[in-house]
Amino acid sequence: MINSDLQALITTLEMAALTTVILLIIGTPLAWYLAKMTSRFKVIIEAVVALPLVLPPTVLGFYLLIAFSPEHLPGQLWQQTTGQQLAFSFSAIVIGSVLYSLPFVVQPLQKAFEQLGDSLLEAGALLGAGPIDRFFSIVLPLTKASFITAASLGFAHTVGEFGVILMIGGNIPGETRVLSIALFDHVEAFDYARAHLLAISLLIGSMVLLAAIYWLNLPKRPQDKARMEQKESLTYE
Amino acid sequence: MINSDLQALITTLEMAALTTVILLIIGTPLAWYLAKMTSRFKVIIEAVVALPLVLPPTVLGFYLLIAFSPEHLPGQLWQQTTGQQLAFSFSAIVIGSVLYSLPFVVQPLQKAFEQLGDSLLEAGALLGAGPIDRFFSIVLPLTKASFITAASLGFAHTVGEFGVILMIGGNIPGETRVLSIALFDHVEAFDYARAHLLAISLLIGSMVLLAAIYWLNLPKRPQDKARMEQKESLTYE
Amino acid sequence: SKAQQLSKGNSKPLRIAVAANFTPVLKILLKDFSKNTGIKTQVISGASGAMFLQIKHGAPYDVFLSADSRRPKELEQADYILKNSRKTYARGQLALYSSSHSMHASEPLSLDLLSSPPARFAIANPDIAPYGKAAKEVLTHLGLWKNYQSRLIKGINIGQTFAQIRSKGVTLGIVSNSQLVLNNLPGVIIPNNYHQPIKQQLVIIRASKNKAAAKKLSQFLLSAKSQATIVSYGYAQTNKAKS
Amino acid sequence: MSSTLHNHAALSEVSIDSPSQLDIKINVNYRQFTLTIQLPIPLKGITGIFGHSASGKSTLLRAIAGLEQTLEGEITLADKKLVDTKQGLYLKPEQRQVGLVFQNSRLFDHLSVLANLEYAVKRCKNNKLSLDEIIKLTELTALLDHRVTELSGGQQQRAALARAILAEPKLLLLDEPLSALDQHSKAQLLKMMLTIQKKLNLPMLYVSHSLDELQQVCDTLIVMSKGKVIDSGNIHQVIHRLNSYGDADIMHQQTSLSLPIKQFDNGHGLTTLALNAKQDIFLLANEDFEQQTLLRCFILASDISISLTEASDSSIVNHICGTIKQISHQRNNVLVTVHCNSQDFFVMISAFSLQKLSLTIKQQVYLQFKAGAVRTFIH
Amino acid sequence: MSSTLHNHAALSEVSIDSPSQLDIKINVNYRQFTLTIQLPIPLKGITGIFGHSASGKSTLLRAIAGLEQTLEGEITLADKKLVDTKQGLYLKPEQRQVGLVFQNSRLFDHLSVLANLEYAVKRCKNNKLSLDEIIKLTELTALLDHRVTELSGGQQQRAALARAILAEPKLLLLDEPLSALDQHSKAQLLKMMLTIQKKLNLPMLYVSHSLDELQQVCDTLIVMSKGKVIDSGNIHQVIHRLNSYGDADIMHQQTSLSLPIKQFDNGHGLTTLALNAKQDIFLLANEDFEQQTLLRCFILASDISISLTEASDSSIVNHICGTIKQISHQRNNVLVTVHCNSQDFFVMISAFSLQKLSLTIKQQVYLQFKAGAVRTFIH
Ligand SMILES: Nc1ncnc2c1ncn2[C@@H]1O[C@H](COP(=O)(O)OP(=O)(O)OP(=O)(O)O)[C@@H](O)[C@H]1O
Ligand SMILES: Nc1ncnc2c1ncn2[C@@H]1O[C@H](COP(=O)(O)OP(=O)(O)OP(=O)(O)O)[C@@H](O)[C@H]1O
Ligand SMILES: [Mg+2]
Ligand SMILES: [Mg+2]
Repeated sequence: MINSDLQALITTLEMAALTTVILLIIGTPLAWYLAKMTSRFKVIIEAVVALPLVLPPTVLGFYLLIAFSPEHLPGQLWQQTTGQQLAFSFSAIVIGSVLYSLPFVVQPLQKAFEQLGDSLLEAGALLGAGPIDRFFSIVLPLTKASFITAASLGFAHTVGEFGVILMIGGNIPGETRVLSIALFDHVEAFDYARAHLLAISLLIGSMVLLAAIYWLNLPKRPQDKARMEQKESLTYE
Repeated sequence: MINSDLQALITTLEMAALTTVILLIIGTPLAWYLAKMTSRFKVIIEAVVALPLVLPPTVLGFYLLIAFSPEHLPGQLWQQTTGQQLAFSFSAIVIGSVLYSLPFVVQPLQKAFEQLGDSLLEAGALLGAGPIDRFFSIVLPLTKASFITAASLGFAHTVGEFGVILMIGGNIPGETRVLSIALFDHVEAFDYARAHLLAISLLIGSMVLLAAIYWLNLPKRPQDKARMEQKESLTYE
Repeated sequence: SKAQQLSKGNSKPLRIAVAANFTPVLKILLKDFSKNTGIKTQVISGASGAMFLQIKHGAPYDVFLSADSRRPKELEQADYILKNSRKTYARGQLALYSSSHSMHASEPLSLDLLSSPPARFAIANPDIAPYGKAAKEVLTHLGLWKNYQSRLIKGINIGQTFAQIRSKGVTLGIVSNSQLVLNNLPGVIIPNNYHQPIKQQLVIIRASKNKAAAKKLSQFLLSAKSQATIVSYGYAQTNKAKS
Repeated sequence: MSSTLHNHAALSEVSIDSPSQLDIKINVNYRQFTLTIQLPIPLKGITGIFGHSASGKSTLLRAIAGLEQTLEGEITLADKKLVDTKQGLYLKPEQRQVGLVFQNSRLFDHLSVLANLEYAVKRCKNNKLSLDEIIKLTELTALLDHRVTELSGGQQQRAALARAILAEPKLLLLDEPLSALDQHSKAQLLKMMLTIQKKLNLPMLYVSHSLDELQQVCDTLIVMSKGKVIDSGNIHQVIHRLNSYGDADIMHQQTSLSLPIKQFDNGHGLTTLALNAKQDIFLLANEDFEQQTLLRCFILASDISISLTEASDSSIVNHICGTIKQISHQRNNVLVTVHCNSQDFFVMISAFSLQKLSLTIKQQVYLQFKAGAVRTFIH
Repeated sequence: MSSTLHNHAALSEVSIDSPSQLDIKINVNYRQFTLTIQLPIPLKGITGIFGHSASGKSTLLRAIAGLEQTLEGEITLADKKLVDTKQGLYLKPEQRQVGLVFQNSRLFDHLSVLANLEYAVKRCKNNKLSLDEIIKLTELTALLDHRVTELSGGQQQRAALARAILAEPKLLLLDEPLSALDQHSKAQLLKMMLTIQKKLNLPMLYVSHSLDELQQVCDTLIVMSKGKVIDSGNIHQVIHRLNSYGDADIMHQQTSLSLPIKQFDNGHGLTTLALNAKQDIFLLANEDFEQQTLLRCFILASDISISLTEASDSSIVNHICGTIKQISHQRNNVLVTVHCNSQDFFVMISAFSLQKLSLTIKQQVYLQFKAGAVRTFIH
């Protein structure tokens, strides 16, 4: 039994990690594009990206399930390409999570890019740095904190996701049964002791993980700290 | 029948609006504090704020339900103060939503505040602006986009919220029955026609709302636009 | 004072918490009930498990129609219900449902299909849903459980299982017969003796301020006419014997 | 205007122990730099701060403004304690009524030029200045609805200066506020600063790398080096002491003077200044002089030549008689200090000329310099 | 070094139609400002850009660098088209190999000083310069591991300059790169820029408000006003034309010269420059002159006096004979142009002296100026 929770944990971590990586890969250029574009389509794209927020996850899951089934185009294409059924597979819950968590990654990054301003990018370009180079040497370090926020929001939201994954994943142990579902099952099955235990482990685990992430993001050099403390006393009452 | 969906819509809007207002009121100082503090407790507070992300909503709802019931301290205090039971009330779903959506408001604001830098705040202080004044005259306009992001993430996430509200609200029409639950009910009741209709209305409504919000946030003056287009062509490939 | 209670009941509708799978049938029945008694009702549909928890934490429901008998029993033991109010109002009937099988297919759908297990097979979660538990018993009875165990798509409740099959993400599974009847879909009824009966029980909540109306509803649902309606919507015959 | 200048010159001489002063006793420590200042600064007129790059000028201003929280010590502004770290007193910048024009202008990006100025006006308590007038003086009229990111470097500095002045602080700190401006705009704005200084009786601390600028507007000069004050006091005296440091790299050696105007126009387009009872100095008349009684001017040491007799057929109009007080060799140059009644003049000649004229101490000589060599930068 | 100066001076004279030039034909339109430039700029040595604040200097540099996308027209850099809006050609800034030192330094906040410099080195293709050497020349050694926010204004400018040079572009644009520096650092860095200019054969466009600076390092000067080029060409010629605009506000009128060194030390600490076959000019010797054959210097018009006879008992060492070519009145001043063989000298005297000496055109006079009046700012 405890074994099955462990399996769910592993599935969860795999799913969340993969989802986060995909989210960053997709979300970064999307956020950049949204931050820099000014056409009137911008608002429409922004709204579409934000949509998963508004739909209840089970409903989103229902529509995704329809789309993923072999009867419909996305599911069909997947099956033709990979030879595997998409619905109720590990891939399905990853894709579902990506769609569901996309706004959590795109929006913080977009705002960070918007706030960044041009002057340092111009300076970089004049030192011969092309757009990709500028991204990694200037944008990324300057918006590191927002990337960490985006990644941790995306990761955490995926770990906590339940409705979508349950609908399109089908609770298959070792493949699509994740921690949040296991936890729900324990509660529903009156197994409160295990539910509490799992919830507390999840809480502590996540806290440690989040704290570690945020700690990594703290300034490191002592004088940085001194400066930040200065800052604080000026700007915070 | 359609009437009941309308009622759910009204409840949803009331809840989401109230929640968003409360989130901004609580979230702004919290985000400011987190952005400016450097003590090692920072990471712990950050992790606590981020926790609602990690717990599956139904599980969070389960624990909130226990806390809000008249048998436990928070519920007891509430009942003593207001004379009303907390669990299954409109107040309960607002409180639940606030807790659940807090990270979506705090994190974007915090990053925006961190990226803001000190130099303009120093300039403001030397023109005689106190901390509150500086906040409204400098910080707020410069981070307006992030406030809009925070508010729309908070609002949308509250509209889409399901698990927590279902658990602590109890799906009582006119009081705690919100759109997401109504939609779920339609799916559960095999009333797919109505589910689709409601989902599509929700989608279109949210898109219009989100688009309106983002549109408000676009630069207005023509020369701003010109500058931004310039920007784009430099920085975006 | 009874009249007073009644009139009070009229101003505040009777709140009925009902397991989602029974909601459509209940709504049909309630039309008659309200016409006959003038009692206004409010239907709150949801998962039995969640409602059970909510009742334990003070949910303002008057009647609870569970999808199982276990939760009503627990509520009874914990003294949350009106004494002797626990009644079986319906018995679940399982059916094999295939969403890929056309209604006009030459070969009719039959339980024989089960002997060659498909890659994926949907049932409700046996650990938490009564229909799931019964579905597991059916497979065990047929000696197929071991074969199926690794192929199962487990829904959170029978509603989700039905949705999963209907969306054709998975094409075969065991659902509630009433779902097929309500949606006018073909399926194969699974004999009731393949599993323990799925007793769906109702209870009247002790904290209810509307007990008189609640009792009336209980009586109404257990009446022969209502029971016949329930059966016509795909539930099994109730033995005259009480739970 | 003349009276202002007069007052300042007069007051700055006695202000060292007047009560209205800025008292600084502070320490600021950075990794590789320590600022240690113990100095009373008179709150009269404009006080210049001069020094090499990285000598700590900006750090000093930031400390006074309340932006250096790491400092230790005391700062008292006109009897009001701003900081006393021993007693745990630390006034916030917004409570100090100290204005600061930063080295980089720090305008608010999100506001137009006008809104930037109004930001200051709204938070100003007395409003003695008229917004329109300052806008006109800083030549910002055409730019009011521009975003600040659209301004040229010089325009940004003018807007920042206008904004700081409009806040009407009790003390205005200026960190190279005119570095991005051309000669002409610089002169205009310095004039404006003098007018406003007088109008509001607003003391200013003015950091600049240009001694010319400082000489023209400051009453007191503070010279900093490596985080310390190495000289301070009356501007003319400090400049004359700087002459002898022999470091021609940091400044042009010069004679710095404030002299009463005796006659605005001698009929030949020259203004006459009274050097002393017997001797006059002539310079090119400028209509701005008309309203003044005292003129601040300087004569570069390299602009003065020494002659043993009084030449008559040259275009040179100033011929002053004096005795050599000191001769100091600096590379191939010689700095000769010539005493004319009570005033020292500094003359830079080549070692070659020294030899040729065989000048010695106590010898009587004629100083010659052109009317154009008596420089005023702003009037 | 001497040969550099010599070459530049020589080449800049003929470079107008040499193929290696920067060809600019552009229009940039803002709401209240239009930049219209049609100009070939020789890619030799350092070209100065001089003009009032807001005359469009920064806009021109930004256009060349590729940061003004709203521009129309063509820019060709040494036969390579950078922009041709008619043909839809627009090279990105990073493809132009053009460096720019911004008016505000724009260092990368997230990197240390060293990492800022390395940023440029990593992206540089030829690496002819040694990082260590540039660090030493810009005196950044002690600051390498500082964050750029900890630097003083002058330190930031030095770091920005070092970074831009280390990128070794094909053309370096400098927008008031030394405005926050003191006299001494300024001279040091200008010297460095000349050395590097020669070493890399790297042409530079140099924007400054200080004509002194420009006179010392530029071969060609461009004068801008209100978005247009109002004069351009050989630096000495442009400066002499500027003298006659009569706008003493923008500059000190002066005679600008590049003269061969005849004798480094005449035995009396004076260096002799050959003005022409018959006449010499003396100035104070400086050890830096020793390595040079040609010296760039200027003499302020106010530093020269006119005498009808050659004085002998004065400390003044330069006495040049010439004839008056032009007399122009400017307020109470008179600008007298005196022709001495092939060289014009500009002399500012008072109207009073003009009258007293009753000077007329074609009259023969003696110009007198001190050795110290022959100014070199960097050597
Ligand atoms: N926050 C800081 N941390 C470390 N060192 C600092 C910090 N701020 C300033 N310094 C150092 O203190 C010294 C003085 O700096 P300051 O800015 O006061 O110089 P400045 O006199 O204004 O020079 P400039 O004329 O170049 O602006 C410099 O060496 C600088 O590197
Ligand atoms: N993006 C812009 N939008 C509108 N006007 C602009 C913009 N950029 C510059 N200008 C205007 O163009 C003119 C020239 O600006 P520019 O920065 O080129 O001047 P400059 O010669 O560099 O001046 P300074 O010496 O003060 O830096 C100014 O009047 C400025 O307000
Ligand atoms: Mg400074
Ligand atoms: Mg400029």
